[in-house]
Amino acid sequence: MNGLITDGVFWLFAVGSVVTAFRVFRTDSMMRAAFFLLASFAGVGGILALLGAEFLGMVLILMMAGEMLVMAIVMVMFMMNPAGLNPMWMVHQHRVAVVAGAGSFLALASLPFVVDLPDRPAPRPEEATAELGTELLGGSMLVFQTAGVTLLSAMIGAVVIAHRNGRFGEAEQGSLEPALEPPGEEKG
Amino acid sequence: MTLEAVLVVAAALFGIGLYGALSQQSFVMLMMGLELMINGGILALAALWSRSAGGNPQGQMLGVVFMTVMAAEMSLGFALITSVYRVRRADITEKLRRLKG
Amino acid sequence: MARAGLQLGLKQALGRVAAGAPVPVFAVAGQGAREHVQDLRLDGRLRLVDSPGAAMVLLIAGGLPDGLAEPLAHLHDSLPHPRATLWWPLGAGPATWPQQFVPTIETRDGVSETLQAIQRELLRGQRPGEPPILPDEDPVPWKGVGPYGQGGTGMTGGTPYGRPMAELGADRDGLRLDVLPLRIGPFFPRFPPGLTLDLKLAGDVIVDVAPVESPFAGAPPVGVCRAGARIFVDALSQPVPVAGLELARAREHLRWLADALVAVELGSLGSRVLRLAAELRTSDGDSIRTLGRALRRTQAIGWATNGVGRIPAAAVEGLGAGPIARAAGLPEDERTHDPAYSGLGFEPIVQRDGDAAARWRQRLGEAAQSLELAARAGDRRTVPTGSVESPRGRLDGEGNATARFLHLLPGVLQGLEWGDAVTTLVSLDLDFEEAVFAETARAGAVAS
Amino acid sequence: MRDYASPGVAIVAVGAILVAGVYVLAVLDRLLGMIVAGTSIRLGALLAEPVQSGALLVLQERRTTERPDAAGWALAPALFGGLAAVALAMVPLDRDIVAADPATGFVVFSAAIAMVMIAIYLHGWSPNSAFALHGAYRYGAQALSFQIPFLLAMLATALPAESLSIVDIVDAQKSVWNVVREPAGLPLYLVVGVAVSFWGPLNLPDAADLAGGTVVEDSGLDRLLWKGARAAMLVAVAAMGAAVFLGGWWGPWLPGPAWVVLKTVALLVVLLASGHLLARVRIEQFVFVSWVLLIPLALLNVFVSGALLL
Repeated sequence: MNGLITDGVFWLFAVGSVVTAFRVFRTDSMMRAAFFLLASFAGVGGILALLGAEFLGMVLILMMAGEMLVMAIVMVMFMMNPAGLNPMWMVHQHRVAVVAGAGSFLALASLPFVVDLPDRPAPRPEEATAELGTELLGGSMLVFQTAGVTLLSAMIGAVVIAHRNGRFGEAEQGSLEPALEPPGEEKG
Repeated sequence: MTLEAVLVVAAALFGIGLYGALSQQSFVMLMMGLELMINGGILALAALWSRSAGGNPQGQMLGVVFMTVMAAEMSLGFALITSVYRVRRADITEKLRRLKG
Repeated sequence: MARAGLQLGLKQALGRVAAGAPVPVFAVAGQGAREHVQDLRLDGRLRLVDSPGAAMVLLIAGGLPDGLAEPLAHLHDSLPHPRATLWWPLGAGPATWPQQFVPTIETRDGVSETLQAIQRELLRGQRPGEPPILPDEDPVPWKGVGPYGQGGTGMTGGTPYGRPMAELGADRDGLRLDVLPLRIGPFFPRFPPGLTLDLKLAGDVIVDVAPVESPFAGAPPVGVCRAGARIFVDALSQPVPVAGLELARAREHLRWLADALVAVELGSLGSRVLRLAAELRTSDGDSIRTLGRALRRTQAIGWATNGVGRIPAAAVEGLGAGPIARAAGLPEDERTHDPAYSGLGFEPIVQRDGDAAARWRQRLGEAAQSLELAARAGDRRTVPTGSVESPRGRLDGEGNATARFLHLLPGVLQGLEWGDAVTTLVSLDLDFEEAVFAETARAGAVAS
Repeated sequence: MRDYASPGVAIVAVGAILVAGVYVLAVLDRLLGMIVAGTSIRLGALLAEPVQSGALLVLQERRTTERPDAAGWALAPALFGGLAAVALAMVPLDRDIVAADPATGFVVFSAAIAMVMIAIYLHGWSPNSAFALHGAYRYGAQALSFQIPFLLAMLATALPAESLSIVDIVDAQKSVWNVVREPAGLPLYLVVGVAVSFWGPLNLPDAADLAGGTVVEDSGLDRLLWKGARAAMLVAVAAMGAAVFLGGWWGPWLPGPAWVVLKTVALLVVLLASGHLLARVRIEQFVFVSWVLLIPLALLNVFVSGALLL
């Protein structure tokens, strides 16, 4: 009975997250696209929790909520048609993309049926969070610290890149090194 | 909720993400594709961790690393979008023929 | 069938419960109605709401010029069903308007009871909700091709749904982003009655602003002069008691304060101030000083207003802008020319900063000062000189401070965030009625 | 997996507690407003008013705007209310009385708080109205600023318990409450708590200068549900504050659940009073204070409480 409920919830999340992921590229407003993407992530977060990786799943949702908001703001700022008044269909190399997407799906989806994966379920899923904590600050301390430093440098880099004052003067001027030629007519 | 089922779902997410990343012209939509691919990766990782690798905590650790990559990709991506828009007023890939300056 | 019966029964039961709720009213203050509408805030039987979506009854008070007929019809149609309208003319003449706007009640007494009765009838189904006045159609006709009326093909083809895409405008961070054209007014609850602004917003920031001409200005009065402004208009042409004039000034300042407190989310404190204003006596100087301390503690004068909407003295010099000028350090005051004030030791209060906080402090200080003057004035009467210092500045036959100040408004508001712009506008205390009645007073025909 | 109530029981219990909490909050808020306004208080009217106004909103019809995103509009209050319920479900009434006690209760609560900004954004964006969208953007700026101090302030409470489970966090406060252990935590949490449910001085998305902000186009049931969800979120924030800072069920004489309720109401009074006694903050100031003052303060709070435990 319990397994049946778990299975039902899993398929709900699974179908939901795949359908919403597909809808991301099939909607007329970037805003809706962002909401669909978040729904897809929330579904995956749910599946992660079902698999026992509660911490990862919840952190995924926590992180993605902020990220989607930033994404929505960036889209309204820079992208045209945020309200979805016009149909949105902005693609290139569409056929290649479809083939690549379908191909990678088929290849990856066939893997578990072709490869004989070992069947070793996690013995104590209820301890998973504590184990992760011990791992983070124990054996994998260096990896964890590296991840932290990477994020910090990404943050600083992002601020520097997005800032109005580039390294060689104001960014609108096309902040080139003084010795280089100014940008040609390819601009904007 | 067998291992195979979860891996198929992960593959579907990855495939959709790859399609989006290759086909979309708009920077942000392109990034959404990338996010979906990483998302599929995390799901596959968690499935293998839980069902096939005996719950080795290093599996979850790898998931944390994936999320770090995701966050770094997002922050730098948005910063680049802002910067490119500031200089070139470009919001789709076709408007960027050179990456310099 | 049974389900429909159950639904009806449930609806009736809910209706009986809901009938006792405070009536949500969206009030429109026309000419001569500002104080009357404001006083409704003190009535526990009803609740003034900020958005027509939250209202059940549209209350139209005072005289309304013809220019407001169409916006009013739009407003009426945006109330949810079931809805009703109540016009409370306050002595204004009959309107040639749709039948929803025929006068329904004449006197102050009974407004709340009538509103409650309307609500009860609407909820019990004894009174049909009013149908829309305007046809239910889009303001811009559906046009274009495709299911969404897009102008052409692709993302940016043509004008989708008959609406132009937003245009690019400069941004304070050096990015060129979309700007949003927007018209706000004439019934926006934070604005003084009659103010409409045409805005261009980049995000939260005002890029461009132009006041639309007030429907009140320029036209002959359609209602009677409101009680608070009456004595100042009278003082233009006849001697009036100084004590009465100063008491009225303090009252006007406190009424302004009550509105300003609502704008910074301190509605309950606003009600307290409003009650003080309604029952103000010359001996209430201490209450006003206590109030000043309370406002500094609540940070209403503080983080909400400090440095917001700074107007330098040079910009308003010679405009007779009253508290706005004095808050910037100009000791301009018509009362210094009035011989009636010469023996009272009157000295204009001034502030230095010229920002919204200074204007709040200025008005509070003036309210306390006015009470002192009123207490000392005895039975002195003013000497009509053709111009009067009203609570908003110099009032003469040509117009009032608001009329002279209006052309400065775009310069003051540009570059502000919307929240700060509202704080600034509130702190200016604009009034479009005073000038109309001052002009008619000069012509010697104030409606009485 | 740790303790979970069976789904049916949990849903009914959390739902009932939420509705009761929202009612108590409405009465308290009105009471405080009347005290500040100096009006005479009639108890009967005070107790009946929330129910009457709620019934009125149920009977009013929904309204629509030109080309709204109907699905998003209807979904937003449900999402917000659901998040409030998830957040509240993490709060234990006693060691054994809790709807759900996952090992990651702290992270679940934080994720619910983070998703609130999506609910508000959806609510502001979907009606296709300028003021509503402005409100949504303001909350975006507000939410991105308070997320980090919020997480840090709560994180410090997980340190003494050496666990992310809320039950463990409360359990670890048997001898000393966290409010004593880390005095900076509760004020930080309360500031951010007001911001999360955008109440009073931090009511920027639904502000009076936007004539109601994201809620401006709502009428009838939409408005009732939105206001209810917002109040529910404040209740959840207060209840969680009572659990992680004020020692939850620990206390002399009274049974545990009574203490939880008492402490929650006490925090609610503080949160609600701020709405009647403090002026609206400007968004610029709030963002500045969050990044420049609250984050360093919250970091310091974590460091100090960590150092004390070593």
